[in-house]
Amino acid sequence: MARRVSTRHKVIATFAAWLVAFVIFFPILYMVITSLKTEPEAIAGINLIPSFTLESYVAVQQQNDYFKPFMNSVVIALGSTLVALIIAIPAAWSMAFSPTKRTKDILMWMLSTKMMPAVGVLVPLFIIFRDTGLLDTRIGLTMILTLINLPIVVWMLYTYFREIPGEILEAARMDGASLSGEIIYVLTPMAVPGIASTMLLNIILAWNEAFWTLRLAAANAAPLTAFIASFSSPQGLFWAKLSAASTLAIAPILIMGWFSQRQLVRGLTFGAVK
Amino acid sequence: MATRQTRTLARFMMAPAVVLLLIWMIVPLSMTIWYSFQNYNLLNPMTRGFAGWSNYVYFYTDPAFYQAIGNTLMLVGGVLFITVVGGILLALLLDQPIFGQGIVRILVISPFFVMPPVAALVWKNMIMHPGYGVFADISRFFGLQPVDWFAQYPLFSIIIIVAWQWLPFATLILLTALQSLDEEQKEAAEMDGANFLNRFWYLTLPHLARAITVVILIQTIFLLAVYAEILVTTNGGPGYASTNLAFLIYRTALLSYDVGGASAGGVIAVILANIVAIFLMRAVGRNLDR
Amino acid sequence: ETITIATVNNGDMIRMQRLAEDFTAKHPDIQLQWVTLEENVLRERVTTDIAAGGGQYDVMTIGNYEVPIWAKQGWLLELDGLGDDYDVDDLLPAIRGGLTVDGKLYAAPFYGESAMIMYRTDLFEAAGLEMPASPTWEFIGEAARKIKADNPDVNGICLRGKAGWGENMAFITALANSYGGRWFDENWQPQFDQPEWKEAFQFYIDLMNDAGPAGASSNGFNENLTLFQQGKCGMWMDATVAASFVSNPEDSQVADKVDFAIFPSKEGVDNHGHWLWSWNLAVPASSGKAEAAQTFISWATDKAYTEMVAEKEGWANVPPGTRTSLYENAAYKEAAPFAEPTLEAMNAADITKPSVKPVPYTGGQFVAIPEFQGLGTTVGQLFAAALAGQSSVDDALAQAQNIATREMTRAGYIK
Amino acid sequence: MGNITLKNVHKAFGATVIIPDIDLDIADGEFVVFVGPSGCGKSTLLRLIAGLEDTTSGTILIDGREVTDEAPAKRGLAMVFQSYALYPHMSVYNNIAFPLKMAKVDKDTIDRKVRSAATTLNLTNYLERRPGQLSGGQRQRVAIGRAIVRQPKAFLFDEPLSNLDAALRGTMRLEISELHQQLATTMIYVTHDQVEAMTMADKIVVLNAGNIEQVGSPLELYRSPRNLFVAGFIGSPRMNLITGAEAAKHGAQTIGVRPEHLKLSTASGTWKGTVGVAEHLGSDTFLHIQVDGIGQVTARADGEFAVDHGDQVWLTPEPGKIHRFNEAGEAI
Amino acid sequence: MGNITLKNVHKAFGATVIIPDIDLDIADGEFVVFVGPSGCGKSTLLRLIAGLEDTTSGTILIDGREVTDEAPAKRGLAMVFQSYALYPHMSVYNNIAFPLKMAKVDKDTIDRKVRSAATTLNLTNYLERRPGQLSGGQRQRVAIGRAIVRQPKAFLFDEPLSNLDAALRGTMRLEISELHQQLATTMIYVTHDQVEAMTMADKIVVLNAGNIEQVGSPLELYRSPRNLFVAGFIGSPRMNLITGAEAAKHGAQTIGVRPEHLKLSTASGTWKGTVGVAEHLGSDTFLHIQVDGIGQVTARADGEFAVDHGDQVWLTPEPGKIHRFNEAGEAI
Ligand SMILES: Nc1ncnc2c1ncn2[C@@H]1O[C@H](COP(=O)(O)OP(=O)(O)OP(=O)(O)O)[C@@H](O)[C@H]1O
Ligand SMILES: Nc1ncnc2c1ncn2[C@@H]1O[C@H](COP(=O)(O)OP(=O)(O)OP(=O)(O)O)[C@@H](O)[C@H]1O
Ligand SMILES: [Mg+2]
Ligand SMILES: [Mg+2]
Repeated sequence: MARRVSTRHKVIATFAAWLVAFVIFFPILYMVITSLKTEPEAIAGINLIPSFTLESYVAVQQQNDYFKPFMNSVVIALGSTLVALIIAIPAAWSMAFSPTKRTKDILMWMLSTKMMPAVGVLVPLFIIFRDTGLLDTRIGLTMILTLINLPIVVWMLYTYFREIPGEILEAARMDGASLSGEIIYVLTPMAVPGIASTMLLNIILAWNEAFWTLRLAAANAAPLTAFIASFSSPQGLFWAKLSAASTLAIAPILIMGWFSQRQLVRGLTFGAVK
Repeated sequence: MATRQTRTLARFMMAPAVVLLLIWMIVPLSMTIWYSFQNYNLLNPMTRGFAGWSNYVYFYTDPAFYQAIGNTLMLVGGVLFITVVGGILLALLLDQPIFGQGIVRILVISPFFVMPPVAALVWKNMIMHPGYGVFADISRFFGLQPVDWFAQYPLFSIIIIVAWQWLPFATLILLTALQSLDEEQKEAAEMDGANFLNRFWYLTLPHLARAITVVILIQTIFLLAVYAEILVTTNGGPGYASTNLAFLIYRTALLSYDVGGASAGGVIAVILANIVAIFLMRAVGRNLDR
Repeated sequence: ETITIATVNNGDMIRMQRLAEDFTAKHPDIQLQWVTLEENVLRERVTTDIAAGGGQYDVMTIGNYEVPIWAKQGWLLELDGLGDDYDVDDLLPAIRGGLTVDGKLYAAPFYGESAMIMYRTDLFEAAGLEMPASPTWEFIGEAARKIKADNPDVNGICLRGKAGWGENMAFITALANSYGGRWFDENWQPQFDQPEWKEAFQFYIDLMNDAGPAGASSNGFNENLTLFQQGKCGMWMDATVAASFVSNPEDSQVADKVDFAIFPSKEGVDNHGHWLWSWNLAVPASSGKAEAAQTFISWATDKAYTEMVAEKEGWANVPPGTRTSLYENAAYKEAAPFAEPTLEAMNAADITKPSVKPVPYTGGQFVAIPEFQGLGTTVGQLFAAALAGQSSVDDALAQAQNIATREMTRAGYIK
Repeated sequence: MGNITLKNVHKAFGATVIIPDIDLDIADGEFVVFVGPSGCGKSTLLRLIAGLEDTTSGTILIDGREVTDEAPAKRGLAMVFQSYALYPHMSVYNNIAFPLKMAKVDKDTIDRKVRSAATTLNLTNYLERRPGQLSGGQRQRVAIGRAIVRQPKAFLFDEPLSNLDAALRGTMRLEISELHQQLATTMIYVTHDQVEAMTMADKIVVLNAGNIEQVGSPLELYRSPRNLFVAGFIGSPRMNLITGAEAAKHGAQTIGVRPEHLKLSTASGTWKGTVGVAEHLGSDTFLHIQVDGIGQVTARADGEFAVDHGDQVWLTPEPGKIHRFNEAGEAI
Repeated sequence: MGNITLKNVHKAFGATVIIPDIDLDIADGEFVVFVGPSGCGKSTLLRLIAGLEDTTSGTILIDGREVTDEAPAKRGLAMVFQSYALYPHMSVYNNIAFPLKMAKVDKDTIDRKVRSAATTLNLTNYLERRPGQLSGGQRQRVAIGRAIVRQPKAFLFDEPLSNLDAALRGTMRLEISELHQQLATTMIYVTHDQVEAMTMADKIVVLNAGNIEQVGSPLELYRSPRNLFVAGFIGSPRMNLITGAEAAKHGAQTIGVRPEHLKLSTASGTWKGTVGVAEHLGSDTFLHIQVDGIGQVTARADGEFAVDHGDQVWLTPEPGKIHRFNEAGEAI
């Protein structure tokens, strides 16, 4: 509808939207601002203009090296997402293009495995990890996160794949493509927006996973969730340092989210909701 | 599409995911069930032994048990309510032509990227803190007594925090759904004399049904497991006021190191989660087909 | 060889981390890997690891609560390789006693603390009050209310309210001890239904309501510290380590207006709470690098470390409460006005006899049984709810009694 | 009443002018069809009338009342969309009742009107179904039902049959024509289907790049196209347009002869040619003939006309059926 | 070579039998069109031949070799889908090259073949584009290009033109016919468009509910439909089917006369009737006439035949063009 949109309407909508956006974003903004304050400033009441000191960041880095957990987070989040995709793409293919009466049930069952309370199985898992030497390894965490996110990945991909006309795959089949050819050359590239969006969502979820990452890794594989846990309540004034550490912990994923926001949304529009 | 050959292949391709998830489900679950019938306290390895149903009785008779279930439902329901209603309103707002749409959208979805402990820490210390929080500053500005959120309204405060984290997700899904509403349908309704409210009620809302279903489904899965926010802010208290099932199990497992009791709790939670799941699928799953 | 050290994220530990270059310089063959965590997370992870034999850490920072329990389970290695220079006898007897099981030392104290009163001399003076040598709770109550009445934006008293066995329960247990209360009788029967508890807890709630800060139920050590440093508290009763923070002019606005006094007691009861805590370094049995670990522990808890800190950061910043020699050091006494009362408090604490009545357990502000973490925290929640006004004193105590009976029965203490 | 007048209507999207300047008068009860190539602005024009787009300048009158700035709902028109735009979650009944509900008509009246519309459209048995459970033709009828219950001053149809298959299109075409006769309401109908335009219209408006090329009854346009564009556009198969020497003979830049106006003979005639492709439809045969000195010409023969690829044939244009055009492409 | 034989082919989805039992023989180089009402199993039959579905029983032979259980890729057939099924993420070049790549043909050969196919199909200028940047007709051509590079034994087309508009459909129809002449490869073509079936086919297979009703050349089917179904299905507008007394006069249960075989006169004739709707197409006029004692009859008149609603006309069936059917609906 390319109807005349009165400028007044647009201005009001703009104002409202910006106001709401500001309110929603405020905690993050305030966190960043606080991270640039000195400690006494940080608790001195609302003040949106910090003194722009980086002393908290310096202090945080001194106390706890940022780059190692950061790399761990990157490796674990990316790794688990990729592995999950590799396992999930064929599964979603078969659910979408060769469905049976059971398909829906299997899907729902997969999703329901996510409802299992993690703490309930912590000790058994810890013991398994201990005995297999996976404790505090990137591989171990990657495995766990893969399993945790697999249901969501399968489900999302399934909804995307269902939007792809089966005729195209049949065309590939007629053209002599083997099954793997069909998936690699045709299905996957066609579903790129959906796969990208699934990937992004899962990187976010994996990045932010704070139960297993915190409990199955001590030092070598500890990601940023552990980093933040070392700042959550030390002695003395710590608002600014806490903010700095928090900012560091979420900045990479936040920035990635901002830049890939379009992909995330584009993927969501075809699939899950349509 | 469906020759015998491809069907067989299809089963084969699904196998890794299904088998992995089966293992992922069955191994820990069976271990959990096994432990739930054991006396097993990590800190007291001497007292191992068969426990019968005592772990279940113990967990079930926990004075916090019923309140935890109630709190779990409140938490899930409250967050769903806020995010769905808020998400719809936000989506409607963002669907309007506005200046700087891209930036607004980025700002609105940002909370989704924040890891739960950070979100909880920021809200607890910088926003809701009765002494130094922004809310307290605002109250004082108006000459009011600052509210001690986590003491006075613990569950509500947690709902707010969790809702803040999930609102972007709901908004995003609902916004994309909104944008997929057939333009011609809107015009038809306009021709039919429907005003904005009518169009929303009779056209937009039913169109969003599926998206709302997706939001409810996915969020429920995550919301049933909320615990980090509680751990960081209220630790389940005061009393049991903000203890949900996940946290109750957490408390049993990682504060008392009572593996048997926690396992029993885990089994109970699995059963309850499945009841919720079945209920959810029945009530809402139908919407997913179409 | 790389050893992994789990530490809590408090100031002294972070300082140790910073100074560890000294260690690596002396022991180039040993690399250090730090896992610094918030106290609760640390405890949870370290406990899981040691109980399940995860073997992820070589040095653990644990409290004197865990040491005897874990040592009994055989989870800790005896510290027999601390070196010849390590003057074990210099350790404060109270502290050392808490770390020794069957005559063997299982952990080396990094710093120790008891509890005491910190108060504002200026406010006391203005109110015409004087802190007695051995204050009673009655006096404290009056003083707090008076200060509050005189100074609208200052709280008469700041006390822990945040739920947790190491948070509000530490204080309340010490308070109850000083009222003649105890957690359990000789048969492990919980005692919350006894008048001592009722009296003590009622006193606490009333005092906090009348003269405590708003939102006290979320205040722990950190929050109170901040409040006090900002001049918002007339009195504060908490761990002795706080003394160095409140008297440090860099962080504290009231550094020159604080004085210290021994933890109060109830009139007629000779008990000052018996609060005794130490953070200690220990080597888990699952560590494969015990020798290197002990080398490190020896470095971190030795007198030489104290001197190094003193040299680099000043005497006021050395970890307190572990060695007699420190309190005999003139330079320290000079730099730390709180040295005297701290030592006094530490020596007064007897964790084998926390209450005037007999008890089947050891521990001052805690009960040294494995179940205490869970039980203490749950009871702490109930008490915090009462403080937040969500339940009454009687209800809170009744529920506490109920839950404690339940847990003790389950754990097999009550037959 | 449903008299619609457009005066100097101009429409631009940003800088792109879609409709330069149009005047049009539609009488009450008329069935007007807009035809034109894709993208020429048919839909836009219809939407301007509906009020779904604003005019950039110019005025629109309905029954003499200016409605240029009025909301669509206020104009008293009803529209049937190409995609039907049914409300997918409402039953057929509710779909048809919707405009009445919006107009706050009371329940009984709604019920009566919906049922009467359903009877008219043969939908009585489907009232409880959802649109998703209907066939294309039925959906189309529901869309029409939704339009007629309001008794609008005029109906606007935007390619309403283009999503249907050929057979159904034929049936629905007749149904709409009948409806028009029954209701005698003004109808404006956009299509690019020749047959629909020719058979349904009282008046055809031929649009080209936003301009009206010609307005007239179907046979008027068929018999005397005003210019080359209309000549080429109306009629199927297309009129043969011949330039060069042959046209000059008739004193024109271009001459046009429709395939059905070429007499075929295997013996003699005006133009001689060779048969290329012959399309046998049974009832007719379309011959694509390469005529010497003229080029490719299409001719229609009856179904039994027996020729084959490569045969020689003679063509003779029927006298009086030759259209002549000048350099500007206008009919002479 | 591209000789396809179906023997006793039977197909059921679960309990629903779609194709009861079919025998069919398609000779090498033939252009065979499957027609039939929607849902009669045309696509299913095509997909069975392609190998995209399994037969429930029966055998399929290609060039005498049994392929019943072979994978689609092995059968050496190429298929053009209704939706074109182009790979949206590949350029036109890569789309056409894809089957060769899958067959591991070397790069140079691929390039040569793709370019030659592109030349044949007039696609040379679009090789770098994505399908999304092409018009409907161009996409259709790419789909065909993808099919021809492999030099398959036979082409299978499933309603390849149904997504195009009328004009384009006409052009593409001719192009495919020409391609067939050029390549002389077997083609099986599914459509429900009369014109396509009639003009393109060497042989039409009329399907009804999974059964073959008749097989024959277009004009054979037009001239001598074997039964009522074929009679009604082939020819547009539909044949007038008349039962009752009039049919009995001809010694049949039903007689059929095509609209184009009815002579019209305003003066005299066999049957008298009243003109109902008259559809003026310009070139022709279709009259729907209410004939006394017979019912509604459609007749074709030329474009200039001037009658109006309600006029009296006489109809005379052309002799020898009357089809007669018995009770079972079979032609006598
Ligand atoms: N909202 C819009 N913004 C910009 N240009 C538009 C808009 N809507 C339509 N147009 C342009 O206006 C022209 C006319 O469009 P319109 O839809 O009226 O064509 P049409 O005659 O209906 O074509 P078709 O037969 O394909 O439906 C087209 O070139 C189109 O691209
Ligand atoms: N996978 C399937 N499972 C069950 N039934 C099916 C399946 N595919 C097709 N059918 C049914 O088989 C019948 C024939 O379908 P088919 O697609 O072959 O018809 P068609 O002749 O191609 O029709 P159209 O002209 O509409 O394309 C239909 O009734 C259809 O519902
Ligand atoms: Mg249009
Ligand atoms: Mg088909």
